[in-house]
Amino acid sequence: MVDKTASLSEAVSTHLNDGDTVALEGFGHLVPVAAAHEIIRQRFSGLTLARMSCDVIVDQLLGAGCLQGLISSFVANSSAGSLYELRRRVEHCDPEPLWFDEYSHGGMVARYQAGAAKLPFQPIASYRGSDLAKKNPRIRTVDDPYGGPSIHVVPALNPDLTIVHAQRADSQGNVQAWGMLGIQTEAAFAGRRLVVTVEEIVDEDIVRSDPNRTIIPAHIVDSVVPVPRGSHPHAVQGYYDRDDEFSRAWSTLAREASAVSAWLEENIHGTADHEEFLSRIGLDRFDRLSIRDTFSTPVNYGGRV
Amino acid sequence: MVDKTASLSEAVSTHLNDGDTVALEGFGHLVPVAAAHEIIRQRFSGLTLARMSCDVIVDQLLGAGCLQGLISSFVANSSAGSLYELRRRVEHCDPEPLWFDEYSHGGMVARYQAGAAKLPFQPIASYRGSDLAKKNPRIRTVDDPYGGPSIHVVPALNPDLTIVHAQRADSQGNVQAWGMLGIQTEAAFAGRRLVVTVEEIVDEDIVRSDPNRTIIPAHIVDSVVPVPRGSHPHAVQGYYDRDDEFSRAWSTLAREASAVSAWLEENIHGTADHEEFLSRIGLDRFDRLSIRDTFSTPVNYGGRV
Amino acid sequence: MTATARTESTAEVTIADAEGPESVTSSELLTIHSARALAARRVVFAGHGLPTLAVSLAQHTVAPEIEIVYESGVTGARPPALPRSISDSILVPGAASVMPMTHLFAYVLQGQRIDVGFLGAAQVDRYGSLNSTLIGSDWDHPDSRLPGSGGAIEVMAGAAEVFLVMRRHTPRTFVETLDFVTSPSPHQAKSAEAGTPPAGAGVTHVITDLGVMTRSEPDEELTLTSIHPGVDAAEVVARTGWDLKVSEALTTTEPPSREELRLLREELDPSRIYLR
Amino acid sequence: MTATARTESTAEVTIADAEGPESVTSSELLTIHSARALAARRVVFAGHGLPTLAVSLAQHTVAPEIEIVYESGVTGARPPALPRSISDSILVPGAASVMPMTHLFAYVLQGQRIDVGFLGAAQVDRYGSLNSTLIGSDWDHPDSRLPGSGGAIEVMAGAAEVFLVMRRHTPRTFVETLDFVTSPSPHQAKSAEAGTPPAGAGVTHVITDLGVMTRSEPDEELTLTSIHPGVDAAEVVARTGWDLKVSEALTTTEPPSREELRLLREELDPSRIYLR
Repeated sequence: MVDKTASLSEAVSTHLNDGDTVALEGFGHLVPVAAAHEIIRQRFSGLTLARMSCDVIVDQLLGAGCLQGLISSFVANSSAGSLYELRRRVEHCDPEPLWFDEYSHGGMVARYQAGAAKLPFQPIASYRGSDLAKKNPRIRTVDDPYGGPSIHVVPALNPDLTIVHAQRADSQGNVQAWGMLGIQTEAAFAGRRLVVTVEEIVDEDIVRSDPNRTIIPAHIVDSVVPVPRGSHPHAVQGYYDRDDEFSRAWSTLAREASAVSAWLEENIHGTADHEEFLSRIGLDRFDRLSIRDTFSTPVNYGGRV
Repeated sequence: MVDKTASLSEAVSTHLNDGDTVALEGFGHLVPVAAAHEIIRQRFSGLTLARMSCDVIVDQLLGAGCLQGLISSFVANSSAGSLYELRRRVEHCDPEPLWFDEYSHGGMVARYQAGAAKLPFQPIASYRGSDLAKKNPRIRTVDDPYGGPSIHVVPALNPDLTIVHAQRADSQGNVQAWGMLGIQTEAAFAGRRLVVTVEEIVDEDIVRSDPNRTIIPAHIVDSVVPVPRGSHPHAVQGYYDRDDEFSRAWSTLAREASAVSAWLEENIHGTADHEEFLSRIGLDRFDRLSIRDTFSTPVNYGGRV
Repeated sequence: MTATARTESTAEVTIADAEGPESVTSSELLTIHSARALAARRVVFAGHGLPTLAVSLAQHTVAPEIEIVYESGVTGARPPALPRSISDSILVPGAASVMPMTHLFAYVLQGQRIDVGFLGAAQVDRYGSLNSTLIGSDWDHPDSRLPGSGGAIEVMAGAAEVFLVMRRHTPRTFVETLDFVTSPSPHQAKSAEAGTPPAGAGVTHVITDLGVMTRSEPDEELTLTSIHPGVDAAEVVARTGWDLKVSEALTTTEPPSREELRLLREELDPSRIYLR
Repeated sequence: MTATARTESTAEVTIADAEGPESVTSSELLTIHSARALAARRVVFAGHGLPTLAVSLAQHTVAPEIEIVYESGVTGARPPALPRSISDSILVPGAASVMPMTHLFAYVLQGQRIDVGFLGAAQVDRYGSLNSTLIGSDWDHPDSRLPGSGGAIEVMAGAAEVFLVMRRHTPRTFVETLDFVTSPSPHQAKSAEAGTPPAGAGVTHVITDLGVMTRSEPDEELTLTSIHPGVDAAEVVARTGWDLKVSEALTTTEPPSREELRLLREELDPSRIYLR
């Protein structure tokens, strides 16, 4: 048994390099926010971020100067409003241009699937007539050798590093998650390296009591990092609720580039780690985000008599 | 809420037609054996069976004259020996030729994926140099528009009817399963029609206490059929163990075509339904196959306060 | 006819019966007409906002057997309160299933398992192509960068039909030429050089604050088929950026019923999260 | 050299030490040498039968950190008794994960996540191409129909290397030309007209009842590198259907240790399910 637990600071410094493509996935739930903050804290630069559905961390990584590129299919702050740092980069190249490799959600899903499966590309049926296919030269077509119409394809996405967040893992890196699972498993398999942050490291007996709940098997994990409340302001099913107030406040704050810089200076560079960050933004907010318990009915895995 | 429960006899007679392609999936676990027997009982003919990993039911369907074709990637009786009815058909066209559309497991998985996704084909990286690609004209290649080598593709598989077996479902057809899940979800989505047999219909509250356990959502299910012990001689995790004695005995019996006919006459045509079939082969065998309980640790789905 | 900028107004719908007059907001009107259009539909892909509310109302009225699929993979959700977005974790406890995103996009949407998909957009053209990507003429430096496709392209291509809900019917949103074709109509797809034709009919219903437009054949234009009470067809035409066809059988929409309003206001969205 | 039918014999290995002589069966020998070859390997795809046992033995000896992946999608299994097949439900309780088959074939095998894949075959050629499909010259009407590929083609193409275990080393199984190339060697794949080159090195170890053959480069032939005690290299050559290369540094395999035998016989397979 290999113990793969590491601190967040170690995991990020060991597995990320300037200029890498890094995937941070999680669809409004189980988002590796603490990991994004650690990337900012360690002042990485020249990164290309892959993230289907953008949110506050994209604005924050942009504001901190970490990103030269973005691979995405949705660039708003969910229902909370705009991502103004992102809009400044895209609309006005302010402070510098952003390389934006754009797809639809279906296209991003297909890219991760191809990446996980080490295929050069994945076919997708939905792009005929869309300007997205016209704008993005990486969306191509192949002929159907069975005589049907040609079909679009998107290229495999193989991030240098994938980081995802989950409810729990054992110390070997068997990762379990429930609720909305997004594209995490595919992003994990597509990554050349893989770091998983979790709400808690649990005894392997808990994981092994329900092996179908494992979304990522240990043998593809490089580091597993306990980061309680690592997804805030996004929810973690069964742990804490979403903090819409925080997300909405970001869309107000980020209208001014200077406010973004000041926020990052105070809350990220001005804190040693995620725990200190949480104290800085106020632990009392988690009282509002607490949830009531609703447990699943156990299933019987049986055993040979 | 639509109640989709039906009897096995109704479900098979309603959704299957002579000449159809029917997928019966389940990889040594959760196999729709009772459904296969009902197909024999209702004397369907001209069917093409899609089944990755063959077993006794393939020999039985062949012996009963139901099949003109087979789409598969493994044609032995697991660890129990040969499938002699199948070998007679393939080696000696006895009693008549069998159209055999052969792939590897990876190829079958890719065919079901393409079928479920309504893609014309799915790329697969493993066929270069294999005589399987030479023998099967439906395994083709496409050029890589990103400049890499060409890549093999297999065509979508869209059975007219898919039948799978699972532990439980609610009466609307939300299907839950655990243990080894094979290609059931993809086969279900690939099918034009879908029948699911289950060990038990449970209250929807049980299903809804653990929505991540649902492998097939109700909206794609046509009929859900309670068939306790419907997978025998294959195991159902948490319900009963595999009956290796039965499977081994089949490989001995099936050496003689006449023995196969006699067995089918007595045990399938000679019984009204699966319950009577089970009594005929001896309910006491299930004592040997009983399992001890091992329950999963419940997870917390939470809830907004 | 050229689109002219006009002061925006919306239908002013009032129902008057024995209980006395009751005015209806534009959001309520849109939701109620979206719900009514769902009669006889079964599997619906609900984007966030009004569509979520419309589907709930339909479940209580015209389509009790309707099944909702969310972009986050959740089916059969029964949230105790309205979800704040399609990825709100409140959708999960008590739901019938949570599918991985691969299944949602490949098997459900591309797999043609959706009867009706709801979409919104910044711009729509006469054949029902939608723009949710950008405003401006320079794609690389747009005047205004919008959220982008999300799953809209897949909903448009895979759903049997698409309902479009537009809160404001204006010449800036109902345009002759889109600044960017995010989700193409079947007509637009036909004229493209390559790729798989869409499986569905595209946008068949557009529900706005002024009325309802419909179309069904691939090359058919959106036609104004009904207007809300108090709206003038000429006003709808004037507030459309192309020469909008008006049906010869133009009708006026049936005002909301007391029961529809009660359900919306008292049971489905009492805190008026979506009914803003 | 022409393959000649000969009476089959196997190595007769006896260990003799202070505890006195102890004879070792062919199955035990194959399992022990398969386990030894796993030193420094980490992720192993175990077919059913001897490989399962070999991996368990390796876990107890040369490779404590080894992780086993089964074709049924199970990883990290800790079955209380030996599984009767790769889809035995006894593998599941207490396992670390059960992956859907799509993940196993697309992401794990094709995804190049396996260090060593174990395979068996009916025939092998000098470059390590394998036949598990049929015996005979007419593909459509074979003399003997075998199980077929199963996942063997994907293991061969995707695993970094493949270990082949053959219980009987004979000229009918080690052949000049396969009746059917089920799982192609890298050499065979290179000569094909189209498709993706395999990711791995193909068969690097062949462990038989007579000895061990190895190869590493794509165009390298299998070379006899060690023979079991009591086996003559000439006998191995005679029982190989092609002109088998013999390493100049040919060694004799180290006999099983008392501890390896004890583990196999007393802890891992006391009912001799696989050690038949």
